[in-house]
Amino acid sequence: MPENRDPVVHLDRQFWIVTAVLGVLALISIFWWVWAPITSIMPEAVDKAQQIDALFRFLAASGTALFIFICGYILYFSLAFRRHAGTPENAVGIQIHDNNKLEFWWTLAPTVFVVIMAIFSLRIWYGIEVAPSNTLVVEAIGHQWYYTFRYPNVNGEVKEMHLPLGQAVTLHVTSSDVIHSFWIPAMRLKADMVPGLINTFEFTPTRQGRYEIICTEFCGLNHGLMHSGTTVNPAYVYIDPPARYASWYARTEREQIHASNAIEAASTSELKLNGGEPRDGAKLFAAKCSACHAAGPFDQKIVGPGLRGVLDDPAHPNLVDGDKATPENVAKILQNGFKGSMGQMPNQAANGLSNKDIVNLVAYLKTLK
Amino acid sequence: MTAVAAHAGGGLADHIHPEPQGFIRKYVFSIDHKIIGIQYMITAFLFMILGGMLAELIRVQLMKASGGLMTPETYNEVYSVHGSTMVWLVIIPLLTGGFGNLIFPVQIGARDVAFPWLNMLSFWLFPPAGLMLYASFLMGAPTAGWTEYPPMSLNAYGAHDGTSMWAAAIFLIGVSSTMTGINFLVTILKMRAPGMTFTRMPLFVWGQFVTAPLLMIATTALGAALAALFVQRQFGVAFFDPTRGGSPLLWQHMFWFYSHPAVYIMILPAFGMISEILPTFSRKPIFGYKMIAFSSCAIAILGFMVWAHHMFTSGLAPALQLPFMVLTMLIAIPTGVKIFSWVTTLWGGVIHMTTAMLFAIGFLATFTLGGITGVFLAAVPFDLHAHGTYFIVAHLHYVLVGGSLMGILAGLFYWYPKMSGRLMNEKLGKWAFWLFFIGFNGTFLPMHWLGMWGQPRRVAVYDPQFQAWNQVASWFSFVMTAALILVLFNALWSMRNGKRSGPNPWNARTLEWQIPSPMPYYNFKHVPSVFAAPYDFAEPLPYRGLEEELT
Amino acid sequence: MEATVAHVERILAIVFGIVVFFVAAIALRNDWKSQGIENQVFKIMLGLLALGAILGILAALGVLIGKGVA
Amino acid sequence: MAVASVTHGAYAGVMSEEPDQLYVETRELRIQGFLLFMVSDLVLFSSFIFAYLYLRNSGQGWPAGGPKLDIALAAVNSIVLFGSGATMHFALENWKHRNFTKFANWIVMTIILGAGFLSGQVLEYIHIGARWSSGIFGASFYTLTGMHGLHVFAGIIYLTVLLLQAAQGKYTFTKYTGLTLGTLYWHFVDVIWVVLFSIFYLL
Repeated sequence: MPENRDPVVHLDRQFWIVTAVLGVLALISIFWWVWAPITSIMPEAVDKAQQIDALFRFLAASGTALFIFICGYILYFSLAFRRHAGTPENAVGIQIHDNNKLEFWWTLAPTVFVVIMAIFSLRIWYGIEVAPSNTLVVEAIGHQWYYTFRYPNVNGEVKEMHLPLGQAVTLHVTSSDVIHSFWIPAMRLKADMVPGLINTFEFTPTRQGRYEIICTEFCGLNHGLMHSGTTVNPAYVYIDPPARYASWYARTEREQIHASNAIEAASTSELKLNGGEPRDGAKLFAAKCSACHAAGPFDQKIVGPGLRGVLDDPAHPNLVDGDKATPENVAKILQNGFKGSMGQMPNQAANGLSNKDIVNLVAYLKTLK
Repeated sequence: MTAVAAHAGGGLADHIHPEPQGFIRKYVFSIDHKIIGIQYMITAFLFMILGGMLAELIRVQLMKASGGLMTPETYNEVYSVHGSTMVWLVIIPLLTGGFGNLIFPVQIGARDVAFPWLNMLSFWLFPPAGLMLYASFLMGAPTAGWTEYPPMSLNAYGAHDGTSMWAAAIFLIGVSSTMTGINFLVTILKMRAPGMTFTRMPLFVWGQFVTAPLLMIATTALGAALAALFVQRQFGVAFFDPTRGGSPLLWQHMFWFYSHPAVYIMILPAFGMISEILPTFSRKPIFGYKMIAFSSCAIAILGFMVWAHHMFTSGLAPALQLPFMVLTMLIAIPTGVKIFSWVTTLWGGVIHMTTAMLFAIGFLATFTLGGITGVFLAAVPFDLHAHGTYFIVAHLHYVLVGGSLMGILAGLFYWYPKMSGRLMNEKLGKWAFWLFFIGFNGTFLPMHWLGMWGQPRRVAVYDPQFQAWNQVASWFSFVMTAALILVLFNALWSMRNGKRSGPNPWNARTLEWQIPSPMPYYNFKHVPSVFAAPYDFAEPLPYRGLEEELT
Repeated sequence: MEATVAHVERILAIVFGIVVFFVAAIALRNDWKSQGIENQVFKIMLGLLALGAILGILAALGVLIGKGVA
Repeated sequence: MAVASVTHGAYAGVMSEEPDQLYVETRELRIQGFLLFMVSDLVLFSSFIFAYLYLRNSGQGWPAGGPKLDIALAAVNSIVLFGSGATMHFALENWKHRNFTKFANWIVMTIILGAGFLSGQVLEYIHIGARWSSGIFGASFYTLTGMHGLHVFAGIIYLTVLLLQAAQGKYTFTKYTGLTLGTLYWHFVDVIWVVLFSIFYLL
């Protein structure tokens, strides 16, 4: 059949000249990408950013070189083999069908490229996913439409993210409502904040400064403002020298403890739990608690357990702190918050609850059966 | 010559349902694959006008960093319906229902598809579904993008009632696609003319052949996801609601298990079109026929195994990210082989620079760029940076507009005579091509760096530092729109005023060009026998039994 | 009372399960050489039917029971 | 062959005792199309099965101590449905052996067993006492078994229609594609239940 009758073809000088020109252009583009001033537009704030940029340079250089060759040949062939005015209507091109050698090479070439790229990507990916020990663990929580953060030994959620230069950080991200995303372009890293799920990545800050955090997963009306433009609190991460970080951390820890001390004082004054209004409690629950607790059975865990029957559940006679599930003990947890191996819950101040609110909430929880 | 198949009697392809009489049965509820194909095209182009208007609303809104044209709420509705329209009501119907129906049965020498009545039903599910999608504006259109990720697509988190309508509309489209897939697959498997072996099928038929199983399998999975979303919204069935134990990630798995193959549903038929147009206008056999055909199969199979690469940042288990990354990169190999083969097809040809050929060549350039950025995104570390930004918007428009839509426009100019018996105006066509090419690249090229620098997608307002490049994109998008208006005007105008084409204006060799234009109801008086692939331009035609077709 | 209903159910399931298994197995053997795509599918389905009967019997015997199924 | 001579007939087979060429080929198309329909239906079930396994293993909100399923009832009910597959097999075999009476008896038996299975499912639903909207167990269990129940219900109607058509002489002993498709469908419904039974009761 026709395959066997393919004419033997020779590439002319013009073809090789064009190839040489394209090769030079491709080389220039490769050199450009190797030395492109990426960091002058977007600083690299963490160690992983340098590695990801290296991968990007590799991808961009090879991609551009490939693109130059393909488009160059398309352009050259289109012009060189264009039908001229004098060509007869029934003229045909060179009747070749295939060339096993050529096809073998151009299947092998992308295969090799893919293998190299896969190995390159895997190495960097491994560094991002696998955290070393001894890291500072920070938790970021997405809300509509701002971020809050939790630090070890700091009560409640803080509104700014500070990281010490040179200290390895493990970042846990999650959400209290819809899916958000946590992207710091200067870090080249991103993870979606999914309600009911904790995503993790690891990095070490290498450059001091203030960097923008951007949400890239559609999260509602003000999604477009969920970066430094947010109306609630501008989303920045501050990478500080260790000393400045330490003083910020100490100050924050103190302030948050003050807040909980105030509650401690309040809780000494016994709450009178009777006379609570379950309907007000239900509204409060929807506004303040439902991000982490369902009104459903215990197993409906969001962040904490479902609270239906919290005061009357034979399967769980004790509360998380080991006390008996009485209204008084529930009120105590609402006042003081909870911190333990299972997780933590903010205290009265962090949740913005008055004593009256707590009474109403307990009254509401009693009705959940 | 010895290769004519043994069952040369013609078999099933000999039989045809009687030609219906009367306007309604002939042009409205027709069971003729050609009429149905044209119905699909007209409907889809109408929806393209609507979707295009929404696109321009988006670009006008983004002229200013502070927005201003629309409230964020309206803006979210607009881009969600724009995406849904373009994917489900324009590109997929045009490529499968439209060009697929119109051309491939003739190319395999059949007189109709296997189940003509089912074909009619497939089409008639499509306009109602489209109208339902637009009717959702009346009750508050969906706002969470064409992907409608829960929890944003649940009313408790701010979604509109119309989201259920959206789910129902897309479900209907899905049923229609599934039926089309079954129909096409059986047709290609069972109704080829005698001698039309798999390696003699035109490459457009190959495109449809590998797309049909994708339509059939993937779309059903989408149906399941949409049904689950619908009952979650309407009856509180806790599939996706995280507060009740459901999983938002489950939706992403179910959705992308469809929507990644859907990407190939949207590009494989376009690959087929390009593989017809390039050899015809180069007067040269397609280079590496078998590699092009088999690489389509490879892409289709791999396409089912890579869906989670849309979820690298969503919280996919690390052990799963690795295989998905590597499998995704593997797709670069068959795709690369195709592109190399197409470029080599140009070499040594006698190239007729018609408008169809210009669009095909433009396709090569822009699709290559879209493909390359696709490989970038397969690398997880790069995806961690680019995911959810305008880089994605750029990438997906490069493959869907620079790929699929360019292919569609090439096909429109190429096969227009087979619908109308007339040629589209070449001069207008070339103007349209250059405006489109410039407008398209001007619109979407800047989005690559906008995304890299930090502009997230699906935002109604953005950081003012990006305003200049957004304005560039918007201005060029007007050019692109003008080009598309020019194409549609050309198609309308040429229906009456175009030059008469005769049966084979391009000197092409596949079967549809050997019968009159427009194609007669029965396609072939005699079902021909086939004894070679259709691309040997120096040889006589490889068919027997066509002598009476043009008399 | 509850227990006796369950006992009857189990015994019925085992007895008829054996019948169904043998019917499916014999039908499969008789059809083994039949040609045509639909018959190939029938064979697969008869095989699965026999498998289903075995599963039903095992469940009734209490050999195979899922987590938390009473 | 001239156009005029091929434009009669459509795809309906001409009634005669021996199958002609057109019938044989149309039959192949219909069977292949139907098998592909079954494949896509299988994908539909598979998607929900995936959803069920995913939700069950994602570890949130699955009922502690498992759902209250009645395995004895389910076992006997499954055997009823599998038995209907066997009776349907006999029905088609008897048609092939040109015995209409036996065919009709077996198909009626199949319909009765199918209805029996549905009643058993109703009992199971009452026994479980959960609701479609109560948690992810309700979502996956009722969606999957409900979908399957609808398939069984549709199958009962399908078989009834086939029986009536056969009684009216729509099928001959040499041309009975419709009956073959009906049998395929019924077996498909059975086989799906093998899977559903395993994943809900045995896993």
